Amino acid sequence: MNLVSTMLEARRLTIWRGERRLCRDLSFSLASGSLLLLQGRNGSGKTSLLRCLAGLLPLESGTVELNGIAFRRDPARYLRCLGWLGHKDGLKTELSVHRNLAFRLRLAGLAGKAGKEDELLERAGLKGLGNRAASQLSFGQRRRLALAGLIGAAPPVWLLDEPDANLDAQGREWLQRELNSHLDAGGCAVLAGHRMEWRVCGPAPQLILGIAR
Amino acid sequence: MNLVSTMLEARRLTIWRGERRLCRDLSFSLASGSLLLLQGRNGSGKTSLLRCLAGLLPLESGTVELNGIAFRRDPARYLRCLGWLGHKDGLKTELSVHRNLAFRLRLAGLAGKAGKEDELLERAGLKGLGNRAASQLSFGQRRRLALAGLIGAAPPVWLLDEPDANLDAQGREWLQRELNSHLDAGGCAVLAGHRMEWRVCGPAPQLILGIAR
Amino acid sequence: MRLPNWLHKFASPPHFYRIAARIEPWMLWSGLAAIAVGAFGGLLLAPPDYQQGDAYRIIYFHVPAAYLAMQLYALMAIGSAIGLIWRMKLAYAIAAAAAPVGLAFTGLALATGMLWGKPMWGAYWSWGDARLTSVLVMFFLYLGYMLLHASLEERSTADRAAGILAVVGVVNLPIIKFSVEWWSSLHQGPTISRLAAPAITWDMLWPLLVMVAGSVLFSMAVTLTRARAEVLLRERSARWVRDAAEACA
Amino acid sequence: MREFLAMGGYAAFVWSCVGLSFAVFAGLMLTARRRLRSVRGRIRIRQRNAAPDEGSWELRA
Amino acid sequence: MRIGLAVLRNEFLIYFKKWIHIIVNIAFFIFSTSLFSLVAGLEQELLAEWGAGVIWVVALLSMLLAMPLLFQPDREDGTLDLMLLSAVDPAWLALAKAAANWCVFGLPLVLLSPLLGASYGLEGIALLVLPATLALGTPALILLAAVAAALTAGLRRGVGLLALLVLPLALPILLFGVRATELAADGFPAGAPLMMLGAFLLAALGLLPWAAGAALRATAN
Amino acid sequence: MRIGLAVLRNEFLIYFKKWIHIIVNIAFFIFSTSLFSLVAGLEQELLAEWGAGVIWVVALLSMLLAMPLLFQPDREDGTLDLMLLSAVDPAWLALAKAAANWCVFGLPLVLLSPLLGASYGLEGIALLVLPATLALGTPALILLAAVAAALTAGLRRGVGLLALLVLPLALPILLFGVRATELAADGFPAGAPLMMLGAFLLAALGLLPWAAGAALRATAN
Ligand code: HEM
Ligand SMILES: Nc1ncnc2c1ncn2[C@@H]1O[C@H](COP(=O)(O)OP(=O)(O)OP(=O)(O)O)[C@@H](O)[C@H]1O
Ligand SMILES: Nc1ncnc2c1ncn2[C@@H]1O[C@H](COP(=O)(O)OP(=O)(O)OP(=O)(O)O)[C@@H](O)[C@H]1O
Ligand SMILES: [Mg+2]
Ligand SMILES: [Mg+2]
Repeated sequence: MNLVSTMLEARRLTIWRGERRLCRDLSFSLASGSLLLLQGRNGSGKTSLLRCLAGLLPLESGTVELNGIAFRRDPARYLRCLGWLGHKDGLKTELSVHRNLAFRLRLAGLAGKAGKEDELLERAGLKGLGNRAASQLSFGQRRRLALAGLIGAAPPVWLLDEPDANLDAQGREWLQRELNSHLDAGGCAVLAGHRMEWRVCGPAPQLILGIAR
Repeated sequence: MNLVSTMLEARRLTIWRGERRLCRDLSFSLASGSLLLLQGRNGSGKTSLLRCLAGLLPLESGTVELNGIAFRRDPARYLRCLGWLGHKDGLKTELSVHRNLAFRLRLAGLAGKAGKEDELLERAGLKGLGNRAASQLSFGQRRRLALAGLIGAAPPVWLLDEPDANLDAQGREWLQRELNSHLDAGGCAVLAGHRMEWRVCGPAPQLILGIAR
Repeated sequence: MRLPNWLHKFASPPHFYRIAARIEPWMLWSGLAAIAVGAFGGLLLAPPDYQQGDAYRIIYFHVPAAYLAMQLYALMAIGSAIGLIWRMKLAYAIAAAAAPVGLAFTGLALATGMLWGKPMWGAYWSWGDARLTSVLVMFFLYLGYMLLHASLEERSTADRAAGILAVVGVVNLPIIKFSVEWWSSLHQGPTISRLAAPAITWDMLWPLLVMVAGSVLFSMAVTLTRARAEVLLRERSARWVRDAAEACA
Repeated sequence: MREFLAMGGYAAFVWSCVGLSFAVFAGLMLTARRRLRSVRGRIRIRQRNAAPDEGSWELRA
Repeated sequence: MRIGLAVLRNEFLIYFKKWIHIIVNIAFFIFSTSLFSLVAGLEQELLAEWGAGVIWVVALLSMLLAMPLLFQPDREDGTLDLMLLSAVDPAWLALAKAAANWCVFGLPLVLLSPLLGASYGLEGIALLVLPATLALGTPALILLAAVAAALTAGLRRGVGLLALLVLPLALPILLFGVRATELAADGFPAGAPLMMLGAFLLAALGLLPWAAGAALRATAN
Repeated sequence: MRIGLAVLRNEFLIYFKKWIHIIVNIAFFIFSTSLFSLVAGLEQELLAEWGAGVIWVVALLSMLLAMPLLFQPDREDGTLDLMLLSAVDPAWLALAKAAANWCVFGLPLVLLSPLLGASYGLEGIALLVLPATLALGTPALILLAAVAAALTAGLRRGVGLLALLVLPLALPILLFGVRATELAADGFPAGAPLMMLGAFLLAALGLLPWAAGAALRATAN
């Protein structure tokens, strides 16, 4: 292992969507503690790239490795390293906020502890809303809840697609703090978005500009 | 009629959501050409207020009038004045972009003309995507499509809930231009959001701050 | 269309809440007394029927229950309709209050009817009979109203949604009422409702009338109690509610 | 008395109707009262918890 | 009105995109009706007596099957808000959606029913009366179900509640439909129950779209 | 595995969220099965011959009812992505979802079937064989539906066609289920068709969750 270990390594990625090639032979790597910002016009392929990194979208060619493991070699270990937040929050609106959070933690292999959940909710600014159905949350509150699930699961690699959508200024500050402590703790993250005001204290963020249509 | 006619008049609105009162006796009015920005923390009630203005959510008390008409007095005329864009885009992802746009225009009572649609798509930066299924658009492209429907329908009063979500910088500029020409043409608009960078050249924008939980 | 003025005054929730509190005990106790008298008269004083023997005494429980089941449905539907048309919360409150009471009486009518059917027709139930079927339909309508109301969180939404169901279900009422005349049926035709020439003797009739009157009073009282609770829930933002809630009963 | 209780051989049917009816009457009375009491309680609690001017809005020109 | 037509057209397009559901539905209909004649192994004249009942019940059930798809997707993707905010009366909206639904899920049943009836040994005039009852009855059923679907659209897994709301009210329609066919099969005039069905349909057309529209508005929030 | 259990629990919670749905479901079974006897007005001994068929058709119906609801909501609200990205094998995921679905839509039917069968005049050993066939057959049906649902959730044409190929496999299950009950009702040993049903179930349990899981991954993009 190097001193600054490479956590995410993408080699010569080529991605197609329908009849359009989104990128060709794209390579990059992320070390522990570093942040990659994906920026680009609407439809430039940020979401597609993230989905490829997560293994949700098949690559035309190229390989992605997390901590040296390719998805195909050991899906379970690969996925255990990953934390995902897409455009959609992935909440079950019929269930209570608590239940949604507990389910997220379960999916990450963590047994739910009520104390931890309450603490997470409080950090996310959702204190006291635990027993409400998620359908009765405002959209920003839903985004906060989805983020809280990710933060509670604490995976080493975060893939976030426009995490600041619907968040108010306080929410964005909270996310910034959580992101900082995640990076400080040796994680890495890929963030897609259109307003890249994220401040990073560790290694400088990389920036990829997708070429628009 | 006054010189600057009042287009939207809200009187003593009281709104409840579940067990929480969101506002009490809130009154405001919007003249032709003016813009109201709704700002507030997540869960402060921006969406709820917009839904009340549109008549989708029942008011606990108070009245809303568009061009002097209350919803109950003449729903059809009231609704013809309204343009709506919520948190959700309201697209049928199974259908093509063209079809979605045509349906929006139909809903507004406009017979779809292919020329007009193409022009709208081009303005929205979706040129050439007309025959694609909406499910194959990126999220920013979907937002653009939803906005294009609204702009094409050209209703006098716009109610927009975080219209800039998922939009890239160019998209926001486009929306700014469309908003300006809408206000110049004598319309008015209520915009909810968290980053209020909208520049207005007409009457100064009003700002409502909701106090959070 | 506007509501008449006096109705508006009565329909003011605090006014209703107070009036209801005042008349409710009277209705309750006089109703219970009448029920006691009716039951005593029906079970002990009335002579046995020459055809049915003592089994006919079920009539003293079956007919009031069946009658109230229909009346309360009508109340629920009218309340819902008024609520839908004039957006009157009190009407919704009364409708929501009537539903569980009506459901109970419908269940009672079904149960007593079935218990009567076994000795009389030799079967607890017959699917072919229009009256039985239509009463069962009403049972499900009540149930649907309550379940729908319970499963929509926002109360005003629940009121309107369930109210629409209640109004649509009104078509069932005439079917219940006239089913025995329109279709050949196992069930008794109208016997007492032809007041001009009742088909049963006075000895048998008076306890039934007393029983019906008592049940009506009783159900009104219970409905009013429930309606008071519903009004409080719907008027949460009003100042008078705080006082009413603090004034412990 | 025995004769009265026997109801001419229909005791099971008649008395279960009577029993059911009174059970329903009693149940209706009790549940109605309990409902009113619980609603009052809920509103009391809610009003204690509610901040006096939650979620007020401010208009800026 | 014209907007209603636009809604109708849109609905058709979406249904045809989801053609698998249509095929499954029709398959289910053929499948379960022929199941009886296959498996029960009854004699022909008995089959004929119950053919109408079986076909009607299956029609009702397969209609329920299609119902949750009526307003739920619109509510979730935000289209319902848009449609409610267009100037069209929500009653027209409900009617258009119900009509499209009927064309996709109801009409095939009507068209197939003579065939199925014949496989049950129905003959002569009964083979005309059966589709007639279905043609009159199923639109009324769909409208009923539309009201229930509108009421339960906010509840995600409201399928069961929907069935509970629809079935009691659907019962009379079912009874008359079966009655008419049975009368015709036995050689009696079936006019009276057919008239009743027609009356039901008219009443349903007059009332239920408004109820469904009101329900859509009521549950919007 | 443990995550599979979490999924199972979540599903249950969603289904049970409103306990009323369960009750409503049961009411639906009772209602729809008695609808047949209601409309047909059959004599007792004939009813008995129909009982198994009717109950099985309702089982098939509830399977189809469940199909669009199995993965579609998860796909639309983004939960499916999350579940696919958890370390659990998608086969477990499909199995857990199918199991929860069966407990809600299948199990009540199994438990109620002796009662319903009795109301149809089934007697003696047939009252045991009927629930046994359902207990063996309905899980297999649900698993089949799960594969079809996973495939159709992708909404692509070729994929939908695949789903259409899966569903006819339900036919033999249905036939064997009804056959077994009829044999038992007529006093013959029903072992053979029951064994067949058991074999189907084992094969389904062994194969279909993997097929469904693979379909879920394949249609993710
Ligand atoms: C489950 C079975 C039954 C149901 C659902 C049922 C329902 C009803 C209903 C709805 C009414 C109308 C009340 C009114 O018009 O106000 C009624 C009245 C009556 N029922 Fe039943 N009933 C059942 C069984 C029976 C049986 C078995 C008998 C007697 C053999 C019976 C005798 C009567 C009589 C005598 C009346 C009063 C008719 C009149 O004067 O209007 N019912 N029942
Ligand atoms: N259906 C509902 N039932 C009950 N309460 C609700 C419901 N929807 C939202 N709320 C609550 O009402 C309040 C206002 O919600 P609203 O969606 O209007 O907020 P918002 O200002 O739009 O927030 P955001 O910036 O997150 O979109 C919130 O506290 C929310 O939790
Ligand atoms: N399912 C799909 N099938 C075919 N093409 C698709 C599909 N989804 C997206 N695309 C196309 O692929 C391109 C990249 O889409 P993607 O969602 O990755 O963009 P994005 O950078 O995330 O955009 P945004 O900022 O709008 O979210 C776009 O041109 C889009 O139209
Ligand atoms: Mg994107
Ligand atoms: Mg909002």
